[in-house]
Amino acid sequence: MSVEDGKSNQQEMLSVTIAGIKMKTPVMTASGTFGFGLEYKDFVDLNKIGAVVVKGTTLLPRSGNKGRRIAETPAGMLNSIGLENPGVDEFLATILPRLGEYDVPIIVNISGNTVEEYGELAARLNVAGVAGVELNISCPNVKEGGIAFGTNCASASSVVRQVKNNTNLPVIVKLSPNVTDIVAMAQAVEEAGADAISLINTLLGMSIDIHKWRPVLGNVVGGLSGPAVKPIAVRMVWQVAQAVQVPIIGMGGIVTAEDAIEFMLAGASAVAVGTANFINPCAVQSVADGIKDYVRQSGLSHVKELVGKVNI
Amino acid sequence: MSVEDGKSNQQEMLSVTIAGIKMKTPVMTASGTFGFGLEYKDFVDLNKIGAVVVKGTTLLPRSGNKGRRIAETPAGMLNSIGLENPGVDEFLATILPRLGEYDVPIIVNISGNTVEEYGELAARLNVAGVAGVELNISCPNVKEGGIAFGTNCASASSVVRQVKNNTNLPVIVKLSPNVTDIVAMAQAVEEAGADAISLINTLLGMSIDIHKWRPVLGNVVGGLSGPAVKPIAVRMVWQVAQAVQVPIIGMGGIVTAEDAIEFMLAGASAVAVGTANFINPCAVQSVADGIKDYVRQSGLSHVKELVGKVNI
Amino acid sequence: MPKMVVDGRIVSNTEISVNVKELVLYAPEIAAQAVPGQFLHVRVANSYHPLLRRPLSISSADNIAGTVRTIYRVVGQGTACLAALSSKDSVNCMGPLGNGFAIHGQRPLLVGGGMGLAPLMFLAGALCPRPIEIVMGGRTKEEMFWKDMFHVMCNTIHVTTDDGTLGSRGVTLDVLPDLLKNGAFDMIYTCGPRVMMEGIVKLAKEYDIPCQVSLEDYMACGIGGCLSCTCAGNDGSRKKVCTEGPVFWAQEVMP
Amino acid sequence: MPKMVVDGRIVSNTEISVNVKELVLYAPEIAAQAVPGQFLHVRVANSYHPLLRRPLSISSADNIAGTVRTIYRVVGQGTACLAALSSKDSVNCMGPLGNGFAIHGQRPLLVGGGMGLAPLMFLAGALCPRPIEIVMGGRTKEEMFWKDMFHVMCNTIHVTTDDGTLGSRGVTLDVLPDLLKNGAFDMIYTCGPRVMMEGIVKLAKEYDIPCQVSLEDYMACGIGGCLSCTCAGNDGSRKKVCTEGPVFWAQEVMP
Ligand SMILES: Cc1cc2nc3c(=O)[nH]c(=O)nc-3n(C[C@H](O)[C@H](O)[C@H](O)COP(=O)(O)OP(=O)(O)OC[C@H]3O[C@@H](n4cnc5c(N)ncnc54)[C@H](O)[C@@H]3O)c2cc1C
Ligand SMILES: Cc1cc2nc3c(=O)[nH]c(=O)nc-3n(C[C@H](O)[C@H](O)[C@H](O)COP(=O)(O)OP(=O)(O)OC[C@H]3O[C@@H](n4cnc5c(N)ncnc54)[C@H](O)[C@@H]3O)c2cc1C
Ligand SMILES: Cc1cc2nc3c(=O)[nH]c(=O)nc-3n(C[C@H](O)[C@H](O)[C@H](O)COP(=O)(O)O)c2cc1C
Ligand SMILES: Cc1cc2nc3c(=O)[nH]c(=O)nc-3n(C[C@H](O)[C@H](O)[C@H](O)COP(=O)(O)O)c2cc1C
Ligand code: FES
Ligand code: FES
Repeated sequence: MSVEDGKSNQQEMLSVTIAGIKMKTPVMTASGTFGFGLEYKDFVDLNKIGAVVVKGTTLLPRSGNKGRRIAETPAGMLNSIGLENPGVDEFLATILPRLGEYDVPIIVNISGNTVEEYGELAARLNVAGVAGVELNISCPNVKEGGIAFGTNCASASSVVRQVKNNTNLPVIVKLSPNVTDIVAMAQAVEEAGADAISLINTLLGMSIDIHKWRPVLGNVVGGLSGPAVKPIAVRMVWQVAQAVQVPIIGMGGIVTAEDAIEFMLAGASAVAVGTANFINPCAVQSVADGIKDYVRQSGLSHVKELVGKVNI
Repeated sequence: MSVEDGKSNQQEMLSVTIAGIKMKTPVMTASGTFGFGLEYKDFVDLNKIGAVVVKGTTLLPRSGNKGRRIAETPAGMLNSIGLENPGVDEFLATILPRLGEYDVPIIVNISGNTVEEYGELAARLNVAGVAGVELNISCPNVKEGGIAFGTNCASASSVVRQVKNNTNLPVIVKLSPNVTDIVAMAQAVEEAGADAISLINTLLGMSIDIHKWRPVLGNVVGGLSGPAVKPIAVRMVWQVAQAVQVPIIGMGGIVTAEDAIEFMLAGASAVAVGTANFINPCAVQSVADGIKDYVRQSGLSHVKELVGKVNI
Repeated sequence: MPKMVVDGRIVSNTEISVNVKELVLYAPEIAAQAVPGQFLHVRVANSYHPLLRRPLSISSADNIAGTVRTIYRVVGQGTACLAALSSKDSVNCMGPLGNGFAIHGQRPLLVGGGMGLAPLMFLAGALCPRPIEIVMGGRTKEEMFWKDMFHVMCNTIHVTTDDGTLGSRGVTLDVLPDLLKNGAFDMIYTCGPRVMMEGIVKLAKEYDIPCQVSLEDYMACGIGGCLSCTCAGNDGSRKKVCTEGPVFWAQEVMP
Repeated sequence: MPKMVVDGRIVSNTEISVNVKELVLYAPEIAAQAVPGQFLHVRVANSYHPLLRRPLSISSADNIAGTVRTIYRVVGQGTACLAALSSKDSVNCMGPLGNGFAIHGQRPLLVGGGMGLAPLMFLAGALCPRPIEIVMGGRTKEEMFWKDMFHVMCNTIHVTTDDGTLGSRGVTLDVLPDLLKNGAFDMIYTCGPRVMMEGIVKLAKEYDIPCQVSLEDYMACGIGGCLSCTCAGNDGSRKKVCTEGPVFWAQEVMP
């Protein structure tokens, strides 16, 4: 076997196809933690990673939340960015073309205030260069009186159906962990046509400055992410994996390859690295490298042999 | 002012009454993390702490879960003790009398498989020496087909009503954080007669051993506690404090006085120290001491001036 | 005997074999109280990660110098943190915890596997000047640094290694039948892997020799408050390894 | 100019005033690239708690020695971790990050408050041999260790302290009107508390002198990926302090 063959075998070892999206590694970036990808190009070879999931995109530009937007917590962080983004048209006009220079699937994370907005976003993004859309259904839903789409099976389903009717692209649905029954949510979106499920978004949290007697975040509450949430995320991936057929993209506190492998054993077909990008800007790449070493050292021939293999 | 007066003022500074239970400090112990109190007597003067909440007690003795019961996670831990306890009769016969030697309120945390069991437990515990009961409604409910009492407003209410009908003691209801809408749960149990609400119990989590491809815990899943969960707990306390009149006992990741103060500013009238007892066996005492220093340094005259004072 | 929590100054923390270190702590209050079989519960870092303490057997206590010693293998994050500390640091310790060995018997046989030899060292010191016979097992020669440490305290040392690089090839259990047949032991003390101890207990029963075992379990509190460490007792009750053990009579907890 | 992430060996980490330390790192790749106004994003501990990096201005870079220097105040957990490191340790750094100062103008006026003087130091070095005038403010004499550090690089140093223990009593803003009236400055550079900078920008506008401000904000990624640090630009757009700043022209971001 030539060196070339060895290399290509090693690369094959990690390649996966999630909801029809071919990826060189099962390691993606988590939305909102990797900008539009370009911001990380000095640290990561974008041509070598699984997929870039870009920052949450909305129909109109948004300036996000006021005041302090992040807070550090034990082994985690809170964020309340508030979906700051340039809007989908600007994304299509100026950002997507620049991403076209890279050989990496681009998945666009979208957020709407209404079911129709999700549909409209999906329709506009149904273009070459976009590999798929990821529905962020954990943002406040104006029409439904402030109840998030992500915490109600029926409204989650209707968003998914609307999006499926408006796009030919694979549709990934990202679920909120702030629910009593994650399995019911997953089953509902699968039933509605989701091609894959991302788990988990952030957990709602709050920090208070005890000197100022004020919330640390300008927005009062924020989303908890990072290593602190990993056990909750792994549990949800495992529960959902028992109940759905579509692939799961696992995330929540992945910093190392070991973390990623834990998610895959629990049932994730791919993983995403979020907060860890802030700690180690090369994290997406080093997690993938570590998975490759593990697969090889375990005598497996392909990373997919790990998926769901936790032995209960 | 004599030294004696100074001392007693300082003690008064911290005294609180929660649901009619007079406590010398607002710092209690969280159930399951402080045994029956006696285990900690070499480290903590039991006569000086707010209250001892004893290990979850059931009608019949329970031997708990098999296999490994704890796992360490980033800034937290998972436990799946499985309510090992000697049963309520043994508690009343041999443990309660020994606790009678101490001048500290004893609160008994109880768990039942059915609504009737909760009632029966409350009735048997309606004796001198027990200052109150805390209902742990996050354990599996056999009658309702495996859905926990703690995740359904209606069944939570019926447990509370049953218990209230069976005891004259103050009834504290401990809520599970594994729900979509903690406020609805809190309102339901308040409506049903809860005298106070404890927030939060553990979050459901899972760890996987990537070498053995097996769950780390014998019970597969377990409850996440410790500093990692603090932002979630503070958020829930804050949300519930806006919505109920009864006092809240805040817990979840409290290690230092600063942590406890954060909970009080969020709306907790008292706090409980759990996992921190494992890190620092004197934690209950040192948290109370630190609160006292803070109250004094802030020029306040009483700890209750902190409660709910976060300025939004 | 009250339990304590103290900041112990590190006297030394030296590597004595591959991935094995010896930690000597100045903690006179603990040193004065400790008996063989007891353990320390060590806060390896002033951090939330690792969060929990680590239980480590006391391998000796010097009441005059005010020091306690533990010998530990670096296996994961916690022991790695401990290994990184040096003599200017101090480390927060709870101790002495648990029940020690009952120092009965005039002809004791000690059987230890791997790091299970750590508590037996303190025991051997306490059993002196009784004639002590010890069987020690490990995977390979490098793990048998113990031999030199027990040398002065023991009359006879039998070594087994899995790969035969020191002593006889095999496991401790292999040499035991002969010893028991010929010896006149009136007490067996054992600490090591579960399977090893089960085998020894079976033999002890066969030869009708009382036997004490030292168990290990995952521990949070170390003082009976959390019930993470309980094991099934033969009387149907649950036994807390941290307070009712780690040393038990074999018949209390072993099949 | 590519950004990098390197393990910088600590050359020294010495206390230069109460709770203020000077860290010199051997990081030749960063030293070669850095320009005044840029910052490092430092992983203060190889731990999850603190989890995030800490942004610290580059106070000077020595391309020949291959070192970069930062001067930091110990204010919380992260800077305390950094303060605990010593010359045998290394520390993981991203850098050089952000946009630096535009080195225009022949008669620069620098105005710095507190730790805001850190990036101005690197700037002063780069502005040499132009005649530099600087106004530095702090709470008290102990905070004005800066004076000696800027001495060789500046023609004129004005010091203000809140308590009057060094220089004139008051704040930097108090001495500015006179300076601007009499001087012929063609550029103002400022870094410090928000209110101070707002006052300076107002005066600069009044006297029609171009002004550059260096902002601070809470940062997660430091490279434009998380949007935690954005501020409102005057053109209605959001500006990322980490990549579009920390140095801005006053009219871009100030009222
Ligand atoms: C009573 C008692 C005495 C002990 N005495 C010694 C001794 O003298 N020398 C020695 O080298 N080891 C001893 N051990 C084992 C030692 O506690 C573990 O090796 C150590 O906790 C591993 O920590 P870690 O973070 O390096 O490993 P990790 O595997 O990263 O630890 C993860 C978690 O599991 C726990 N854990 C891992 N292994 C064990 C184990 N074998 N027993 C209990 N908990 C474990 C840790 O405490 C921690 O909570 C003893 C254990 C007990 C219960
Ligand atoms: C571009 C830039 C350059 C800086 N240069 C310097 C410098 O040269 N010298 C110096 O002493 N300080 C400087 N600071 C401030 C420095 O980053 C903070 O003092 C430091 O992060 C505090 O960390 P901590 O953990 O000790 O404090 P904590 O208050 O415990 O920090 C908690 C969190 O808040 C963040 N934080 C706290 N204060 C600040 C702040 N003022 N600005 C941004 N984030 C903050 C921390 O990074 C951390 O995420 C700079 C900040 C920025 C944005
Ligand atoms: C700063 C920040 C911004 C985020 N923005 C988004 C977003 O726009 N859309 C989304 O679906 N998730 C967003 N997330 C959630 C992450 O994609 C991810 O689901 C979560 O952080 C858990 O993974 P982690 O622990 O690895 O960060 C954001 C997270 C962070 C920390
Ligand atoms: C080992 C362990 C055992 C517990 N047992 C109980 C229990 O029996 N009943 C109960 O209501 N809560 C139990 N809890 C939950 C705690 O009382 C507390 O609500 C939770 O741990 C959050 O607080 P902490 O982060 O301070 O530990 C247990 C927690 C731990 C860690
Ligand atoms: S370790 Fe807590 S009871 Fe034994
Ligand atoms: S710190 Fe992440 S965008 Fe500026």
